[in-house]
Order: sequence, then structure tokens, then C-alpha cells
Amino acid sequence: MSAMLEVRDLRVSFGRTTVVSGVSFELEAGECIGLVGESGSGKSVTARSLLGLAGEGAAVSASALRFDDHDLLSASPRLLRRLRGREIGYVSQAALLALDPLRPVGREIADTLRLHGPLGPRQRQERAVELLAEVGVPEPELRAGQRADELSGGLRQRAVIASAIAARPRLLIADEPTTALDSTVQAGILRLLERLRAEGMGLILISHDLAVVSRLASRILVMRAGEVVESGPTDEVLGSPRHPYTRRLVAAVATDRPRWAPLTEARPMAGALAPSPSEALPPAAVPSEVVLEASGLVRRFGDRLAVDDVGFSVRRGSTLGVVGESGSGKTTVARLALAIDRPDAGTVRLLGEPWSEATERERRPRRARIGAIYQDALSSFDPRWTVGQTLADALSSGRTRRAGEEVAELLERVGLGPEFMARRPRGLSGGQQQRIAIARAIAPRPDVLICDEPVSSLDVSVQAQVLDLLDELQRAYGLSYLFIGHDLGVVRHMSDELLVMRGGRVVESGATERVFGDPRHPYTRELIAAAPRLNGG
Amino acid sequence: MAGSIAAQPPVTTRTGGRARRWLPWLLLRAGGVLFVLWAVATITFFAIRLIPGDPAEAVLGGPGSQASEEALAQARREYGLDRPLILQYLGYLGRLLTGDLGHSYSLRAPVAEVIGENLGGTLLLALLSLLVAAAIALGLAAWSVRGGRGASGVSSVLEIVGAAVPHFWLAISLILLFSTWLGWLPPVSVPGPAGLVLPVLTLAIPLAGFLGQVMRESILDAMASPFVLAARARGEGEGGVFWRHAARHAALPAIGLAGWAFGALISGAVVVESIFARPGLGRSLLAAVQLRDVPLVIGIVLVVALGYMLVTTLTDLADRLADPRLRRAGR
Amino acid sequence: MRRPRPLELIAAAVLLFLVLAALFPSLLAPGDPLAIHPAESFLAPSWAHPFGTDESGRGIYTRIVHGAGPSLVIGLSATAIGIGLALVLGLAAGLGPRWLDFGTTRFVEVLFAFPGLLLALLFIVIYGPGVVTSTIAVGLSTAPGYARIIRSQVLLVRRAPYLEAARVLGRGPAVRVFRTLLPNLAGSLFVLVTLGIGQSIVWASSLSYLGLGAVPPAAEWGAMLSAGRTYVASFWWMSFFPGLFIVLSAVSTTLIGRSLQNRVRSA
Amino acid sequence: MNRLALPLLSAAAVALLLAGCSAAAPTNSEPVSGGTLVYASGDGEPTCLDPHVGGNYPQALVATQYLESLVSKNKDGEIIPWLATSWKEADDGLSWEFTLRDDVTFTDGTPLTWEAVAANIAHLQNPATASSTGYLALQKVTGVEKVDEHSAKVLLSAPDSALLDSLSQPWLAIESPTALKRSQEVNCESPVGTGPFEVTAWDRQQSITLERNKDYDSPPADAGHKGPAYLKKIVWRFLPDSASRYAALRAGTVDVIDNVQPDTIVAAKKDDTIDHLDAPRPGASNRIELNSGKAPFDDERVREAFIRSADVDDAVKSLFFGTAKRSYSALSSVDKLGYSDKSLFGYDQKAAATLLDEAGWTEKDAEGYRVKDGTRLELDFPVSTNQSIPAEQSLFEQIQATAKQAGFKVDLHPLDLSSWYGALAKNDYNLVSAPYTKVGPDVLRILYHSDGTIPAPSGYFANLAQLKDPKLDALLVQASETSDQDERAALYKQAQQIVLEGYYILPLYDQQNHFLYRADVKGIRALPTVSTPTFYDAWLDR
Repeated sequence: MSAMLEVRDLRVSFGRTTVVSGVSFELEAGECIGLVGESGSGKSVTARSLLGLAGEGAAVSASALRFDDHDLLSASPRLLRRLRGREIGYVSQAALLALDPLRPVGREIADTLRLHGPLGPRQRQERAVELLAEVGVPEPELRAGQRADELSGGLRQRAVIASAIAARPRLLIADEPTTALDSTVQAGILRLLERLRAEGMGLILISHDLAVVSRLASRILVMRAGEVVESGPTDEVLGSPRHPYTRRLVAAVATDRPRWAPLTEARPMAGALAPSPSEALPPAAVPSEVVLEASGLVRRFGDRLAVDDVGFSVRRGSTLGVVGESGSGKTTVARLALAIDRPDAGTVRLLGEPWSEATERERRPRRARIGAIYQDALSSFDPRWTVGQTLADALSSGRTRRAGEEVAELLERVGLGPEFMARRPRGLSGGQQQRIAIARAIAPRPDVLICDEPVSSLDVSVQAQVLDLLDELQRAYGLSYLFIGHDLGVVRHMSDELLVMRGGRVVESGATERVFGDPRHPYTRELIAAAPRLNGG
Repeated sequence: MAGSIAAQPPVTTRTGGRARRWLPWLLLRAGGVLFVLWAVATITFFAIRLIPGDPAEAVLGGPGSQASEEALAQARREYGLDRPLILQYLGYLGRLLTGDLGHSYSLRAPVAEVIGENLGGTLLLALLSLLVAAAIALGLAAWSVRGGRGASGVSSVLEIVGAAVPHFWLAISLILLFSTWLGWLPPVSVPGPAGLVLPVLTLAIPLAGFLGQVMRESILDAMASPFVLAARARGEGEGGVFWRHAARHAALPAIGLAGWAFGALISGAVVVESIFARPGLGRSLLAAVQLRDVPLVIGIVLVVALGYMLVTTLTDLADRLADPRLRRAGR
Repeated sequence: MRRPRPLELIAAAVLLFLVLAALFPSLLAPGDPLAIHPAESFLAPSWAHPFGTDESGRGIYTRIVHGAGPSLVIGLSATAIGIGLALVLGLAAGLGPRWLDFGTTRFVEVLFAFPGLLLALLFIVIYGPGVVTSTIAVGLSTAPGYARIIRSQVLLVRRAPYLEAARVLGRGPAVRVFRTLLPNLAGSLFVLVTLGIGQSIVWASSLSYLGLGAVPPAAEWGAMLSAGRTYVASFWWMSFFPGLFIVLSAVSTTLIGRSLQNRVRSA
Repeated sequence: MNRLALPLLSAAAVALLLAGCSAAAPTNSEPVSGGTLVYASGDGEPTCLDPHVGGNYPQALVATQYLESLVSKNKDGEIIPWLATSWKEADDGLSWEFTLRDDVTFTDGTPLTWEAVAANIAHLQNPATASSTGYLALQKVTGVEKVDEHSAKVLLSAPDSALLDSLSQPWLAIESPTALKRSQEVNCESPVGTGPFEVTAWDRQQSITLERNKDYDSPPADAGHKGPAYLKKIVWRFLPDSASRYAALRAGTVDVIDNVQPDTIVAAKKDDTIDHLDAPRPGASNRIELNSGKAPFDDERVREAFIRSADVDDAVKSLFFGTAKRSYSALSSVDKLGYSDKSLFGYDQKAAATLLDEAGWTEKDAEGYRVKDGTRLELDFPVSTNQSIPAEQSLFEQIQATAKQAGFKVDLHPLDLSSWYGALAKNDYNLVSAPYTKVGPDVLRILYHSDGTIPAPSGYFANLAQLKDPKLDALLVQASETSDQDERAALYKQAQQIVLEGYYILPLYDQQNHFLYRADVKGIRALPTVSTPTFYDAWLDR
């Protein structure tokens, strides 16, 4: 019996640029195949072209593109519309935006039933509530009437899946279903997809996160720049990757990689700072002075307690990691540390002197001592300035914007050539933007750097380069980091000591290896268990 | 005749929240309305006093009346024009609070009655024009989204041209075309629908130009958004996607524009009502100012200001109901 | 830079013509816009008079060219007044403490509550008709619209992450406002200005129509349009061409503004 | 796009065909009773329908349909009976006795008696009525006495040869005494008269409704028929925009329009569905008054220079398309005693130049304007946009242009009515043009007697030329008192010679008063008193 879905050397191009070329795979009912690749690898376009939604002006060709006995290539728009939703379900990439903010969630689910089912409006509404329950949404009646922004990320994702499977399609395409979700929520979503596959639904799982794909997919296609560089059973591809790109991808995953272990082939650091490429060695244990400490921090927004009695201390040259799910208060702690926000109670001291109690005027000269980098680097740059101007401004603390040789040297230090000076941040890749943000932060030679989710939105390989850069700079300048993240593997790899936060409180703290070795608090244990690991299970 | 507007819904006052917190918003809003009405009445009261010419003369059948000294003196006493300005003002405010808008000099009738007669005509004209403008703007947007390559270019130019046409030039051209040459429609307003078509079109086309430009951006954003892709992936046709999703998103900036649109419609009504000889507040306002009919001017201005405040309060409310993000973001 | 679309070329050509006409009218139309030739009144458009002649035999083309100056001056200065006042109100509301924001917003609402035309009417009836008063009147009545937009833009930019980043880098409030906030505000202001010029010309012509604008025999488009109004049934060209140029100038300024904005945004 | 264009074009073609040929009008010879006539006026809506209050022309136009005067006039200008069957002036000229018709009742049932005459004259002279035209015309009346039930004696402080002329005007029409006892507000809204129609509704800013007076039978002597009017109803509308007013007439939405622009008269001549009624108003001709009360026009040579520098003939020909005849007289050509002298007003730039040199305005400034000891020869000319039709405003612009060649800088200030009167009250003018409608040559006394320069309390004064000539004053007073027609004609001729030869005014044309009406509306005629159309004899040939 031929496969449910057959794709033979699929090719998609927009005008002259080819985005996908030579992609072939088959899929049986109840089987899950994984498409892995970084952003721009064409994995998402491949999936969408199955629905005829590759995009405006896309030219799709293939020697075979069959779903059951339908030839998707020559299907009429009417047939495609009948297939979408009824036979092939699709969970779109930016899942958190896949629900119309102005319409109740239940209505979005009922729409699929309206398009493909005989049910009247009232039965559709009831069925939508049942579907929400089926995908594990608590209080489905209440949630069905609410709008997208009144639901948490996880619930929204579940509602999108409910909408995609409402008409019981035989194939489900899940495009980045778990990005930007906390690990525990991520685990829940993957369990749901696993159940659907087990019930006989064909599943195409698309993600940049190898660990996520490895948990569900029986076979994996690794895509790079529109081509399949490697494909085969999951354990083979991950266990003994044949293609160098796959190897680099597997290596770049920070989870379980010890502190200081370079995630990228050790690249000789140009310039005066090239340390000897010795194996991962922590810096000499210098008697560490506390550069930044906080005690008894409390911060309330309206009737919500965002930070409740949080204390910590960061030693010179070392990294304090702060891990917790969204809404745990870690970003608020960062803003209190930076004295951008005033605590309701408790104090922050920088280099031994009062920091949160000081007035803004007193703090201004000492601002140079503490820098910051953010998850969305681009929005932290003045849109009208070029890279050169941004860095010159940081160097001269605002007086001159002349792009001089110090700027070139600063760029070099973060691994970028002088030609970047004239460029506008808007035109650069995510990784390059974050490097420039780091260059700007270290320009005034700070002692402490607050890193708030610096790599969360970067592809795995780019993430690795940025993390290695941070390690190099820490070792070269004795910088101390307050490193905040929700990806357990990344935070563990970067931090010497760790804070685990939940609901605004520190539930556990201590040396990173001790906390991961024998986690004392149940929430920490649950977090560690939920973190996806390369070796499956 | 208010200024132009870019696609930017106004930032509303800073309170909001669940039912319990609606109260402060309502109180603040009511306070704002009262303040604005008081300010408008005061400014108009004193501004009109700056106009050259003797108010008493305006009382006696308008300017150029060769009324005798006794008649003028009697009029001054009757309308209290001989008392010091401040007393007149306080007296006037007092009567205002009791809802007495005073007596129109030129029309020799209570202002409230004059406004009552004319309000209907202007409101009907304004509402119809708003609806037609919205329909044209939405139609253009739908055509540009689904009409293929040239469609969106042409429709955006149409919008810009529409917004750039002066009301009276449009009115004259429409009369020339539809009445003088084609003879389909009466050139001046006659009872019944036929008399409404040209005046409404004259007001609606420029407004549609503005609404179109404002809605176009949010419609194009919506059509390219993930939730529209998800809808298509569910099997929704292009029509369904436009009317169920994109059109609603276009309503947001349009609602934000309603306050400004109300002002533009009233100003436009002054011109349209005089060309088409339609009774209404716009025309009465123009005549009242020229005849220095103080009570009538202030009466009409107050009613328009009240109308404006109602519209902005409604749009504020609609904003919050339509887009919960505003409410939750505490804006 | 994107290849200019045909529309932008046309708009640029129209604007070029208007600016040339405003600066060197006699270059484009040698005749005297005020000289009367009673024998040649009410002539239809012909080679001698491309836009026909008016009731006093004056060439309408000549008067439109000589009218470009005053009309553009009204457009520019009314916009300057409108946006200038709006900038003060918008910045005060956007940057100032909450009570200032509340106060300014209420003031803007009062201005808004006045129908634009009434504000202009009162102003003109008090200080007499004429180009200067109608310019100030148009400026005043358009200010609230702009103030509301500028206020929302300021609030938007004020909350932008790059301003907070500047604070982390230790920049004082003055530096943050003048080196970062205002320059970024200028971008969105630019669109307002181009939109404003077109609208001011249109509104100034409406005032002339109501007999409150330029004093005859000045060759100002609004006054010409108003004068031609009574002859519209027999001599359509007296109203058509001034009206056409009012629309053309408003459309071309808007188009140029819009395309420059797209250029800046995508540069 | 072309999918849509085809149906649109064909529909337009069909419509054009329809509009082109007008329905063939059934031609009846006998008047048909019934039907509603729609009158569209270009004037502003009157503030009061009782012409006693204020007293302007829009009031006269509508009041002619429902109020009647004691006497009327025929085409030859002779006074003819109306509500009064006969009248006799006392030998000493200090009183007039009027005998009234005994078979007339007001529409509120009150019979017409001598009391009506007394009540109306009292109402006109009562300051509360704030009458202006009526009040000025009855300055010499001291009281009214009963002679018998149907005849009254009007007492005068001095003989008044213009009394009958004044009484023939609608502003002094006779209203029901019972109605006059009501408040002014009510009376303004529904005045009660004896006319062929009566006011039944006034929907402000929309229309006035007049309905046929069934019991009417008191037409003036020169009326076309007896008994009630033919029309059942008249709807009196206000369409200020002249272009849309004319379009409404062509579209058949309205039947009669006034304030017709010259170009539309010419267009109407070519359209056989529309007829034209030309009824120039009596009283002063349309003229530009030169303010001799202040420099530079206190010097007669400068006045003549200005008049010689104004090319009025060409302007009138080009702007009015021959619908208005140039006038060289202070009075309307309707008035038999009008005197004109063409030679005084020839366009002669050379003469103007020599006169200005003689008057000392020898130097010229950069722009070519005459200068004398530092001051420029500048003239303020406030123009009332309500009272001067666009063609007249263009005429002033053309005069401005030709006067500029002679060195006069004429500044035109178009103002709304209130500001215009304000400027006159402040003597803030050198040139001005103001129409004055009045039956009879006595208008000269109001306009040129030195008493006319004394402003009324409201600041208004009629003698805008500010002419103070004792000899002229004496002539005007004597003329207003003599009842000998020949002596009266000679006196008024001398008076007009003084005004014209003193170059105090620049006459333009008769006060234009044009009406256009659908060809199928028969029997419209203008009353020879103030040239207002009456629809008593009108009927619809439909």
C-alpha cells in the first residue's frame, strides 16, 4: 500500500531565488517525520507548499506531490480549500499569533467545523469546547469565550492545535510548535502531539531545536539552505551524524555541555586577546570579590507580587544564572539590578556601594560599571544610527559620534570586521545584532553585565557562537554576568552559580553542578526532567 | 475641518480594567466632558463679544436696522446687555445649567427649538455620510486586497485624491454631472431620498479617502498575519478571510478616527448645507455668526461639542471592547 | 533607493511646476494676472488662453500660475502654525508629568470640540477676512488633529527599548530627549507636514468659498474657484481649473510625502 | 474595469435623451385653478414676515402675496385705488382723507375699517416694532382721525407730496388690527392681511407656505381678474447658491427664481422652457457714492478725476451681457422724474490726469499711484457680499483696474453685512455702493439731504456721499411739500443736477431685479409700485 504522503524532489522558488530544491520523503499514517534546520533553511516553506500556501508568487514544482490519491500539484483552488483543515491540519509557525486577537478562541475552532462539517452553530460551539478539553485545556467552557491574549502561551498553543485537528485531518503539520514556550509547557505540548500520532495521525514536525524533534520523530531530514543535507532514522542521524553541518548542529546544543567547553570549533581569537586554545579550564580561582548583591528585594505591580524577598550576589569574573519560566519574575529582578525599576523593598549594592537607594543623578557616573544586553537586540539600537555611530556613542559616553579606530577594535573584539561600521543594524542577522549589542555593552569597560535571555531567539548554531563570545570576554576582562534564561541547558552551561525562581520567589540556589546533581526543590526536579535532551526519552 | 490623521489610534486615558475599575474611568470621562463643555461655552461667549458691531443691534432684526434709540435701549434691557459682562456671563451660565439655551435674536425663537428642528437633518446627513464613507473605504480595501496587481495601487491613489477634494468643488461638479447634464438627481435638497444622494456623496467621498488610507495599513497587516495564514490553512476562502478577520482589524483605526471624522462632517455640513439648501445646524451656524446671533451660535456650538464628546466616549468604549489588549495594557 | 514609480514622477513634476510658478510666476505666465480686458471675458479654453478667461477677461492660466505663490504660502504657513502649536502641545503631553498630560489633553479636546470651521469663522469675523487671518485660522483649526497624533507618537517613542538602553548607558534626560527621542520623532512628523500642506490648501480654499479668504482681485485659487461658482452652468472652466490645481497640489504633496516616508523606512 | 463601464455608458446615454426633450406642454388658453407654485429666493431668509418690522426687499417680495396697501400705481406711475377707493388732500396739505372699501375683511375675520388704518400707522411708529423703512416714510404723520366707519383722516405736521407714494409700498401695507395686538414674535410668524394668499406655515430655513384666501375679492385697479387667486398654494423656498438655484429651475424642482445672474439670463433666453421677467426697482439707481465728507474726495476735481478714470460702459457690457442698461441718473428709469446727463460721465483718462495735476496730486510713487505731500491717493471701498451680486463685484474690480491707470489705489474689502454696516458707521470708506428701494423721487431727500448724514442710534445713516449743500436741502424740502406736479418735477430736476454735476455719485445701472420662471407658469406680473411680482393672476398651464 503506497504511503499516505509522497514528496519527490520538491522545488520552490520566488522569482529567481530558489528556496527549496530536491526535497523528497514519504509519510505513513501514524508516523512522525522531523524537518530540522535553522531559520532560512526552507523547512517551513516545504511544509506550507503541501497545502498550496507556499506564499505569494511562489513557483512550486515536483516530480511527485501526492496525498492519498490527490495530486497536490495540479489540485484546483477549490480542492485545496477542501483538503486544508479536513485532510491536512496545520499548526502555523508563530503559534502565539495564530489566533485572531479580536475573536473568541472557541469561534476560531468552530470555524474549521463550519467549513468542513454539517454541524449547526450551537453544536459547533459545544464541539469546540469538547476539543479544547481533548487537547488538555482546563475549564474549556470559560476559555472558549475568552480572547487569545487572555490565555497563557501554552493554552494558546493547545487551542491552535485544537483548531487544526477539529475536522480530524489524517495529516498534521506542526511548524515550530514549541518555540518561545517554557520547558514544562513544551513537554506537555509534545506529549499531546505524541498522543495524536499514536491515534493514527501522520505528523510532520518542523523545528530548529534538535532535542524537541528527537523526542517524537522516527525519521529526521536535516535541511540547510533549501537542500536536505542528511536524512535517516533519528538515532542514526543524532548518534553518528555523517554530514559536517549536522555534526556542528548536534555539537552546538549547549545542554549537558560542561562550563567553559567551547560549543563551536575553537576559532583562533584575532587580536591581542587570543588565549591559548587549551581545553575547557575555568579561570584561576581568584579570591572573588562580590561585585553585585541584592537582599530582600520586593516588587509589586497592582495586586500582583512580581518579586518576593529575592537576594543574590555575583562574584567578579563569575556568572550567576537565573532560570525560571515566563512570569517567574526573573526579568523584573534584572530591571531592579540595573536600577531601571525601583524595588518596593530590599536593596541592591554595586561594587559595595548603595545602588538602588542612590538617586538617578548619583547613579549616572557609575552606570558605566554595569551594562546590559537584551533578547531583542535590534530594538535596543537607535533606528537612525549606523553600527559605527552606535558604538562611537557608547565609547565616548555620548560626546562624539566619530567612528574611530577604537570602534574597529571593539568590533574585532566581538568577531566582526570594520566593514560593519557603515551598516545599519536593521539589515544584519540576529547573531550579528547581538554581537553589536555586546560590543556596545562592554565599550565603557563595565564590571557587571546583565544578560536578559540574550540567545533565546537565536538559532542553535548562532546561539553557540554568542555564548562562546561571552565566555571569551568573561575570561579576558574578568567580567561578571547575571545570566537570565528559560532554557535550562543554556543557563547550566553558562553559570557558575544558579538561582531557580518560580512565582517571584527563589525556590533553590547554589553551585550549578550541585543544583543539577541533586536538585532539592520538587519544582527544580520537574524543570530538569522536562528539559529536552538530545538522547531522547 | 479638523487636521489630517495618520494611521495611529489615539492613546486613551490611562485608567481601565475590570468592572470595578470601570467606575473611575466613567467618572473621569464625565468630568472631562463637563470641563470641555464649560470651556467651549466660555470661549464662545467671550469670543463673540470681540466681534465688532453692537449686539443690541443684532437683536433688532440684524444689522443695518435703523432702529430708534428707545428700541435699542429696550432691547438692551430685555436681553440684559446693559449689565457688566461678568454678570451677563454668570447669568448666562446659570440659565445654561437649567437647560435654557436662551432666545435666538435672528430667528426670534427659543434656541433649543431652532436646534431641535435642525439637528435631525444634520445628524441624518452625518450618519449616512459616515456609513457611505465606511462602505466605500471597505470596498476599496477589499478590491485592493483581492483585485490583483494594479488594484491596490489604483485604489490607494483614489483614496489620496478623494481626501484632497474640497467639499464645494466636489458638490459643484456632482451637481453639474448628475443634475445639469444627466438630470438624474435634483440639484437642491427636496424632501425624500433623492435629495439626499448628492449631499451625502459630497461629504462621504473625502471622508472615505481618509478612512481608506487609515484602514488600508491595518488591513494589509492583518492579511499578512499568522492568524490569517492559520485561517487559510483551515480551508477559509479569501472572501471569508477578508470579512471575518481583516475587516474587523480595519475597524480599530477607523473607530479611533471617529472623533476627528465627526468634526470634519460638521465642518463639511456647513458648506454642503448651504450649497444644497438643506436645513441643518451647519447652515444655521454660518448664518448665526454672520448675523451676530450670540445665543444661537453658542447653542449650536454646545450641541456640536456635546456630540463630539459623545462620539469620543463611544469610540473610547468601543476601543476597549473591541480590542481587549488596550484594556489589559492599562491604557 | 527603489526605482521611482510613475506616480511619484507625476507628483514630483506637479510639485516642481507649482514651486516654479510660486517663485518665478512671470517665467511660466508672462501676462499680468490683474490686468482686465473686458472685450475678452468668458472665453472658452483655447490656444491663446489654455484655461479660458474669467469675467474680466483675465487669463485663468495666468492667474493660476500667479496664484500658486499665495496658495503655497498659505499651505506652508498654516501647516507650520498647526504643527508648531501641535508640537508644543504634543511634547508637553507626551513628555511632561501626568498632570500636564491630563491638562494638555483636555485643552486639545476643547479645541477639537470646536468644529474646525467655527474656529476659523470666529477668528476671521473678529479680525476681518484676508490671506493672513485665513492662514492663522486654518493653522489653529488643524492644530488639535496634529497634537493628538504627535502625543501618541511621543508616548510610543518614549517607551521604546532604545531609550531605556540609553539610560543604562548613563545618558542624562536632556541627552536622551534631544539626541534620541526628538530625531526619531522627526521621521513621523515629516509625513504629517506633507499631509498637512495639502489639507491646509484645501481648507483655505473652502474659507475663500465662504467669502472669508483672500480679498479680490488677488489671484488666489480659493477666491477664483468661489468667483467661478456662480458661472458654473454657463462657463465651467472658471471653477474647474482652480479646483483642479487645489486637488493636484494636495494630492502631489501627499504622494511625495508618502513615498519619501517609504524610502526612509526601507533605507 | 471595462466590464463595469459598458452598462454605465448606455444608462447615461438614455438619460441624456430623456432630459433633452421636455415633455410637450398642453396649451390651455383659459386659466386653470389649483396647483402649487414653488418660488425659490436667493435672498437670505427674512427674520420677520411682517414687513413693518425692519423693512427690506426680501420681506416685500413675500408680503406682496398676503398684504395689501391703501393705494397702488399703474404702469404710467399714476396712483390707483386699492383698499382705499378715493383720497383727498386738505387745502393746507396738513391732512389726507381716505375712503376705504366697505366689503373687505381680514383673513382673521376682522372687517376693514378706519381703525385698521389708525392701528397700522401706530404700529409702524411704535419704537418697539423697530420699523425702519415704514418709520422713515411716516416722519410727518402726527395721527389718524375717524371721519366715519370706512374713512379716516391722516394728520401731518407738514405737507408731504410723497405720502401716497409711501403708502403704496408693501412696507406700509395694512394688517388686521386684532392681529397687531398679538406679540411681535407671533405676528412675525403669521401676519394677518387681506391679500389673495395667507401665511399658513413657516418652517424656518426650509420654506414658507402660503395658501389661497377663498374669500378674497379686493385686487388693485390694474389686476388681471376678480375673485380668489387661481393658485391653491405657494411654497416660498430659500436657495442662497445662485448656481444650484438656476439648476433647480431647469430641473423643474422650482417654478420661479429671483436674483438671477446675468449669464443665466442669457442662457435662459436660449431655453424655450424658461421665461424672463425684468422689473427694475424704483428708487435710487445702482451707483457708487463718493464720500465727500473726507479727503481726498472733499476736492471736487479729485471726484471728477475718479469718475473720468472709471471705464463703466465696457465693464457693464462684458459683465452683464446687455441685460442691464447703463444709467447716468441718480434715480431709477422707472421713476418718471429721473434726470440724466451722459456728458458728465465719459471715460477720459487724459482729463482725469489733468484734473489730478490741478488738484496737486502731481508726484507718482513706484507703483504708479499718485502722491501728494507724502500721502498716497488711496481709496477704501467696502463691498457688501450680500447686496452686490458677483457680476457687480467684478465690475468694481474692473473699475479698480482702470482707476489704477489714473493713479488711484482702490482697496476692495468684501465684507459680510454686519462688518459692512460697521465700516460705514465708522466713516471708514471713500467709495461705497448701497441700493435704496423707494417709490417716488422723495428717495433723493433721504439720500442727499444733509439731515441724512446724522447717524441713527444704531450708527446707520443714508447720505453716504455726505453731501451738505443748503441750496440742495431747500430744493428737496420744497419739492416734498408742493402738491403741484410740474413745480415738483422742476424742483427735483434742479436737485439732481446739483448731485450729478457735483460728481458726488457714479451711476451704474437701474437696480437690477430679474426673475426667471417655467414657461408653463402664466399670468405673472410685477406690481408697478416696488416691482415685486404678484402671483394673484398666476396659473399653471400643466
